[in-house]
Amino acid sequence: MKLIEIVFFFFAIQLLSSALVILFTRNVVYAAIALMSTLLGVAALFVVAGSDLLAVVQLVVYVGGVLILLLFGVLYTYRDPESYFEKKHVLLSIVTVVCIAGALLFLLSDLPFNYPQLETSPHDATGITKRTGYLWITNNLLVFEVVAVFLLVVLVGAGWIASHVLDKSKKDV
Amino acid sequence: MNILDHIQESLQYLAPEGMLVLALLAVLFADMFQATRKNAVFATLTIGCLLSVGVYVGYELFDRNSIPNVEFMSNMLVQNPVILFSKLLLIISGIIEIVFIQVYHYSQYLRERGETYMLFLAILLGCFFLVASVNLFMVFLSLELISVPSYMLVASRLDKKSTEAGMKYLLYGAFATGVMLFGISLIYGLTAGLDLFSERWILAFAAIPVFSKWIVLGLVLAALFFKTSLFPFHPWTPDTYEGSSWGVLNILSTLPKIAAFIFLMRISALFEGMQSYSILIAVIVGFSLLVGNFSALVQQNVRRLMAYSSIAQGGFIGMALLGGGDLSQQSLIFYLVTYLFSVPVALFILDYFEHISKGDAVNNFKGFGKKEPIMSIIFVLVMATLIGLPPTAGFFAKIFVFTSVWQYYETIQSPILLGVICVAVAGTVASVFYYMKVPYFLFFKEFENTVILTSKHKSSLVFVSLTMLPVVVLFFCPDRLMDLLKVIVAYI
Amino acid sequence: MIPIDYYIIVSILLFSIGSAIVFTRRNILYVLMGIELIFNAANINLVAFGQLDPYLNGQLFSMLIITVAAAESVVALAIVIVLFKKLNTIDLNEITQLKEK
Amino acid sequence: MNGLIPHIDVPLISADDISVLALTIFFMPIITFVLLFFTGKHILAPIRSWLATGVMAVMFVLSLYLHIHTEGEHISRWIWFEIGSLKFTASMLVNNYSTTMMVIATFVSLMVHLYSVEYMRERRNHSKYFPYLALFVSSMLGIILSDNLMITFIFWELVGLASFLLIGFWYEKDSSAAAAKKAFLFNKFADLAFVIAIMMLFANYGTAEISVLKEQVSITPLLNAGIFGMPILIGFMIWFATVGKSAQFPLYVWLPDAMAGPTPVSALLHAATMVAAGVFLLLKTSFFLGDWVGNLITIIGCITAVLAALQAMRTFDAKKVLAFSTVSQLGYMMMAVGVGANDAAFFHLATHAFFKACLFLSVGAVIHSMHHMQSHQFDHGQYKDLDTLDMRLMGGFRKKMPLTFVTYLISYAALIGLPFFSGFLSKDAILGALYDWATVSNTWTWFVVAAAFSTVAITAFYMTRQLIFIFFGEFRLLKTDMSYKQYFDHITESKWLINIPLIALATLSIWFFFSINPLHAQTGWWMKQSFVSGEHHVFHFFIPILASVLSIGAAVIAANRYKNVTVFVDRYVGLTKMFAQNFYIEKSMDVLLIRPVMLVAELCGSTDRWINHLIHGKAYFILVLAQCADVFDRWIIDGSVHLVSAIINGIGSFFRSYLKGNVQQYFYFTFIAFALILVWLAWYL
Amino acid sequence: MATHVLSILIFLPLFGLLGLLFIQGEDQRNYRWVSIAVTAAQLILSVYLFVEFKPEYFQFHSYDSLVYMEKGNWFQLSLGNLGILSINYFLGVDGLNLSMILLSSIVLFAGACASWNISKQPKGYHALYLLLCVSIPGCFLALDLFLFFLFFEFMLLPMFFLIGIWGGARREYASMKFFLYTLFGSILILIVFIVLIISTYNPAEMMEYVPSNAGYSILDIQKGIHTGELQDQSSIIHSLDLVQLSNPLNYLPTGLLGESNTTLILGYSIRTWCFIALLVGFLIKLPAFPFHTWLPDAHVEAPTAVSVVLAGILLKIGGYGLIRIAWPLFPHEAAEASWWVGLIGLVTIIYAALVALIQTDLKKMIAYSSVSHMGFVVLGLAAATTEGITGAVYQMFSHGLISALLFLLVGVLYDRTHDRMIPNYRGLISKMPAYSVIVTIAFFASLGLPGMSGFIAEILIFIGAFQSAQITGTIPTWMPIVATLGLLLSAAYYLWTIQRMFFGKFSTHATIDRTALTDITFSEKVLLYSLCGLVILFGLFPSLLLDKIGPSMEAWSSFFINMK
Repeated sequence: MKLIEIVFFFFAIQLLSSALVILFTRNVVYAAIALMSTLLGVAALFVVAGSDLLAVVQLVVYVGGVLILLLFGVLYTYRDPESYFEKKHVLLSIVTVVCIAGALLFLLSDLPFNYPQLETSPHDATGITKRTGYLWITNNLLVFEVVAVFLLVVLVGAGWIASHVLDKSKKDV
Repeated sequence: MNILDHIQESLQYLAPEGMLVLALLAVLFADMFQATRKNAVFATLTIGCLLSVGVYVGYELFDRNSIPNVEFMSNMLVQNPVILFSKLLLIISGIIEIVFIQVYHYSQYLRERGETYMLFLAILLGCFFLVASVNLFMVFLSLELISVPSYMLVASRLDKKSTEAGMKYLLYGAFATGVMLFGISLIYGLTAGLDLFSERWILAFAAIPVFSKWIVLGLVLAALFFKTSLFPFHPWTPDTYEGSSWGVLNILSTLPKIAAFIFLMRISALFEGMQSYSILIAVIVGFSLLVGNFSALVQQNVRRLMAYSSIAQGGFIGMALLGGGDLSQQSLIFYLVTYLFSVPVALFILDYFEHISKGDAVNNFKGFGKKEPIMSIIFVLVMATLIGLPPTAGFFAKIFVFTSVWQYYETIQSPILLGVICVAVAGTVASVFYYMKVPYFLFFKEFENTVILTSKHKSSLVFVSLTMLPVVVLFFCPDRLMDLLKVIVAYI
Repeated sequence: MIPIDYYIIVSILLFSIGSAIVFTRRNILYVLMGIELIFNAANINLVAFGQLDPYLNGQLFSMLIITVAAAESVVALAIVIVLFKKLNTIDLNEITQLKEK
Repeated sequence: MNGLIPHIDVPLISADDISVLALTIFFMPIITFVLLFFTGKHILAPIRSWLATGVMAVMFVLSLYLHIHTEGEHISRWIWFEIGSLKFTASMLVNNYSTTMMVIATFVSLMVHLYSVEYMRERRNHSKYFPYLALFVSSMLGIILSDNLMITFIFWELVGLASFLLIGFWYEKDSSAAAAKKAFLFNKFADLAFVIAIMMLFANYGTAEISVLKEQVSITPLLNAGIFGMPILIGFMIWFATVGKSAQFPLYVWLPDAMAGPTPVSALLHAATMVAAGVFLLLKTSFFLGDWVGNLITIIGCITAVLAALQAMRTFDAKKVLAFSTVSQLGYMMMAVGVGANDAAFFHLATHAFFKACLFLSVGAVIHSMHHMQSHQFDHGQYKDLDTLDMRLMGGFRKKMPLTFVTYLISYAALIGLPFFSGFLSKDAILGALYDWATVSNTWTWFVVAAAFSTVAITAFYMTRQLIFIFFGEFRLLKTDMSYKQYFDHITESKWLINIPLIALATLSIWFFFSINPLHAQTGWWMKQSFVSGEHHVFHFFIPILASVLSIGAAVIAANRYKNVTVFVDRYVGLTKMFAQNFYIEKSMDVLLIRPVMLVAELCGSTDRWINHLIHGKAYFILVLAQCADVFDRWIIDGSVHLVSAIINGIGSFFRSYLKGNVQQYFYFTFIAFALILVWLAWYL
Repeated sequence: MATHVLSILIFLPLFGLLGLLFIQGEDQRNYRWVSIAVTAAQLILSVYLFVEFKPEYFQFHSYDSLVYMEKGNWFQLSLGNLGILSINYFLGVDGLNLSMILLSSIVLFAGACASWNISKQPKGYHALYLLLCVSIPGCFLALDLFLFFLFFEFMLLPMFFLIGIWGGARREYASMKFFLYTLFGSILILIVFIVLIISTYNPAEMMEYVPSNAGYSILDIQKGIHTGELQDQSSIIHSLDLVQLSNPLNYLPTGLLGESNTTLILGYSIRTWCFIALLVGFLIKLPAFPFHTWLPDAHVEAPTAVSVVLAGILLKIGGYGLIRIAWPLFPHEAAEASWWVGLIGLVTIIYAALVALIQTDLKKMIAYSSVSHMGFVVLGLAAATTEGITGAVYQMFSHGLISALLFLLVGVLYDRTHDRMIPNYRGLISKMPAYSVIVTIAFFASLGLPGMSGFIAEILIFIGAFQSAQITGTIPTWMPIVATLGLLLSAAYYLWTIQRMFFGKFSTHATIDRTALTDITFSEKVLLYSLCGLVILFGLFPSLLLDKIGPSMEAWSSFFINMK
């Protein structure tokens, strides 16, 4: 077994087990930490797949942004200690996981995944970063710009919604 | 060709979208510097923009000689008469919605917020992109551009019901997006591309084993089914309808649906003749008809009733996706035209009645027909449109849809299609009952409400009458529109 | 190079665990986490398939997903906070005001 | 086009002078009717009555003129309406036959009009009386003149209408209202046969023109199509139509009840003319009456004659006795028609019209004075319910009203068939015809003859009974109520307006108006007229003798039986009870016909409700939901009652069952449903 | 004007409707004059039509047989492989609908007069009434089935609201029942129309509009279709033009109703099923046993004018539809089913008369009598001989007048006392003599007294039905014989009613306000007497009507005999 495979399996097991922790833990804070672990694992898989830039983006945006947001959410929605804990549905969860995974594995097991074959060898790390940037402002320029508009709208809209929490003058309906 | 030249060349086709973005920014700035928020600056800006976009698109559309069927922006979008026509529909629908919010003073919180118009414009922008997109990048992005502002609009009334509805809508939408993304990732792996409409992609797709081809495609289409509230992605609809304000519902039930159906229509055209695709849609549509019509039948609450009705209507429109031929496309667009005029009127009048009666149960509407005769009669007319009764274009819409399915059934003789037709017929019969339920209460029950009706609603009457007018006029000359559509759909 | 199937298996497992979280956990925050996991499962696939794509569509797409997911989380959190203020709970079992009567 | 219907050429014939005159006579009462009906109360009663009477007098004179000047047949025929190439004609036939009948009808009508002027003067509500009479006369003339069975049917029904209106004239009396309905319905029932006859005529010949049909029948005899062929059945149907109007067994029960109308009406409609219309129609269409139909007519006529006569023996209502007697005499006429003695039948019809009208009017005069007593009593504030028709309360009028007594006596003699009176001649003709018929036919026919002869005796019996009851003895009302004494003492002969018709009609009941030979009519001018196609009967000398002996004998027995009886007990046993109960005909009709119909109607009504329930799918739930006031609300709004909506509800609730508000259940639902669809699809494809 | 007289006739009330919009206020006077003026104008127009109509013998359902024909292409829709759907604005008059137009304008006018006292929301009432005035003549004049169906449905809605809002105590129930029944019927009819449109073609229009057929004659095209030379499915023009549909050559040989289609559903061909669907659809409207139960309820609850229109005209549309559409389009099936149709007619006659016999509600009794009399129409239709069919049309006409009269009379009583129960009245003659006279006339007219229009109709039906065994072979002779019982029964219930309500000593039920029982007013008298006058006029001089309609009906019958 090559080293890269070992690394792959390690991180795969790590991210899956962290994911299972989210599924089974009763404490929402633990879950947030486990989510971080999962996201890290995914980032590692990105590295294994040769996308260093994406791994970095994953760390910055997900771990640095989404996760923090979720933690804020945990804090904001604190009601009492009990509210952090909830009843588990172990059996149901396991059944769900097994069913979905089984079905998908069964359906996709013998598919000829026809991923692009290149004449040249895989990109090196710097090449990918550069090319990513190039592609974003050329071929995928439209996507890039629309995402900008999208984020602007989300920003304004989320502000509108959330501002209600700060608005003391409004009464709860 | 140099990529920069290509981008520069593509920009000319992006003028409508650009104008929308500019309007969005203008509203943003106006909102920032507007102190009172009471006057109609936002609305004026938005409608002005929509009108100018409409004129532009209309000019492009009817100056047909100059329209090429081109893909631009590195094969992200495509420009052709069908898309221009759909954009025209979206603009008309958009104008109706903005006017809807303006006319009715109960939509005050929506009318006076700049954010409403921004989110609305974002949704419209998303719809514009969705109808034109030929690449999964843009499909995904435009769907998000539609969905996320929708979540916010639904939640925007910020009371218990509204936030709950927004939350559910969001969770459901995010889940549907997740399913779609997973499907996209698999499709990408299977076909090595995201450029949905390219010949290369079609060939690659055709090579996938039948056994799983439709599963992945189904996963990809999940978000579109979600947007069009087709079975089994419909459960959000009743709750969202119950929770949000009518002005928002109006946006939700028209713009995204039109865009998503046009896109689905293009997909259908892409897969024309592939029986398996039709069967997938047929099953989805058949169940939608079943669920929508029969659940609506037992509703007491007009909001939920309209929700199920919208599921059923989705089913009826979806029937036009089955064939994939010219007639199907014509009938789909025809149906959408009817739909986009009638649904706002229905929602508007229900909104009006609901506020008079202070309740959204059918029971509360007793005897309004005598107090508000014209409004009620127009409501009956709308309901007739939705049922598909003369003298409204709804009648022809239904006929065309049924004809297209029948025609397709004659070619492939699949029992499933026959089943769909049967369910649709049964559903049409059932729809008479639930659509006529409200008129029944309006006209045949004695007025019980003690509220004195003092609203000055001349403008409302003008709005509903004018919006209903095209539906009635279309009944008398359906061939004009059909002939136009025949020319247009040839470009798909 | 890692065989593509491994990625797919991992992604499928991640997808199913994410789905299970979405389906079974009652707290909205868990559900949001589950959705993030589903997105990540798609990302893994995309990146894996995109390794050899000259136009890097996979990577670009997953970058798009990450951005959009973040935006969605923002909106979700905004609504969650308002919701909590209104209903004093974020347990989905208790948020059942809108339903079939 | 009508390839299968024999196409018979029906030529159109324009009216000649005679026909125009007949038409004029026909239209006169119609104009009178319209005029009087619509002016109503706006003109004074005397003007009204005299106008009607005057018109009638003119009509009588014109009819007489017409009769004298008519020779041969005058047919006129027009198109009534046409459907494309199909023509429906209307036609009129004037010959001696019809003019004779016209003269009789107009004369009796004139007499009745005169009588009515006085009789109705003091009664209320008579603004419609004369118009109704005019309507009746015009319809009667229509029947007489029409040469088309469809047109005949129109007037046939109009006669029924007029009789309904006149019987129900005193609508406030319940018996009157009921009798009017009964008369119309019984006639209507028989008229159904007329309708069927018309259908058959059109299907068989394509026309209903009597003269055309007559030719056709002479070309292709009836029996060509077998004894149950349609032509024979047409005859049967026409006869059955007359069973109602001419009051034959078993439909004659309406006639006694019809006496609830004013007495002049009874005289005109139910004695002289309307009931004769049936016989007259049969005579006109006698060429259809072949084979078994003739025998049937004879037998039914015989039964009618006997039964009605028996009933008359046990009736105390003065007018009903006469009514039964009418029925009985109609039986005679029918028997004559049945045996083919059309001349005899028509003769009897004519004589009967006069003497029966006279009888009615005479009795009517008596009743009129009884009525006076009642209304005097009433004026003095002592209203008592007095049956002015009950013979048991009468008596002794011979001295009070001698003229009436004499006229009654003459017509009485005519009816029971005493020599030197018209009835003797006509009855003799019928009996002779019957005898001839019996000699050539089988043995059972002798029963008919025997019955006919015994009826002669019975007739004499009940008529004598009535004679004694009314005119002899003491005034029996005083035995129960002496308060009438003063009024009875004041009774005098009637006014001359009443007396003139009595005298005229009584005179016409004497033999010499019909035949110089008082014992045999065969040589009389009546029978010599060419219009009746009867062969000359052999004169049987014993028949008039036997008949006279029988009637005189029966009259003597009756006189002895009743001359000293002063108290009558309504107690009958055995056969006589049957007589009094109308032989249970009415009862059996009630049990066998009316009640079942009502029962079936009730059944249909409940079926209707059940159909209602069935179609609404709630037959099953109806017991549970009987209390629900508003079924619809439940049916469609609650959606919980209806069978269909239960199914719909089932589907609906299945698809709504997961929508309990928890969004995760939505996920589950979506995921499972979607997975199932996709997997099924993968499997299916 | 002469070229568009039919359109003017139909759409005249729309101007009245516009006028209504400009009148304000709750004062009913202004509104009712609009209705009366409009219906009077319609009446004048239709009388003009009637007088000007020159009957000639033509083939039934041919363009030659129609006068004042208005035919224009409304729209043509290309439906891909299904061909081109062509809908025409096609109006025309022949003897059949001439009588119906005359009838409907008379009855609508009478109804407008009877709406005199509507005080509840008069504007809405008269607006709906005017809509009815558009759709009823439209329905009778339309010769394109699409147009027909449009007007047919359009009748439903105003009627629904008129019963449902201005009706009696159980109006919701009645209106909903009416609506559901007729909706069910119209769905059946619609299905047949759809089948018709996809399985027929219109050679005349194909010659005119399809460029590739230039130079072909109609016969060429028919030949081409039948030999398979014209195979291009997308250039076949489908239309619902009745004249074209009546030609058996115009059915696509491979279509659903084509000759080579031998598909059997439950043992019957599709043509048979289509015929049955049409039959049931129109029998519901007529109504015939067992589909009649909506009628008594609707009548009892409806306001007077609506009852008048309902009984006077709407029922006739059922019969009209059968005569105009079901029989000519499916003659063979009709001939085969005639025995059963005749039986339905027979049962309807007897059954409804029996049920009428036991009714205690005067209006319900009359409603059932309507059902019974419409049974004669079915019987005459089943006979399909010239006399039978003419009788059927005449019966529709005369029953329209008579039932209008009867319901107006019930309305008179109900207006005064709000009570229609027969046992609650006695001896009305002495209190309301003029009213009683008219009631008696109406009752006798309805029971088929000769001299009134009903008699002509019934006798023609009987004659025709009896002959049919010989000519058309459709119904046996016992049916008309048994049907004569209907005459007896109708006499029975009418006379019984007269006896109970009008004869006897005057007395009323305690709940009835005796002072309200006044005799009819002058204006009522004028209206009622003029209807009586019409009934008698058409009873004495049937040629007034039969001269006009006779040739058409004869053509109808020979058409049927040739086609069956």
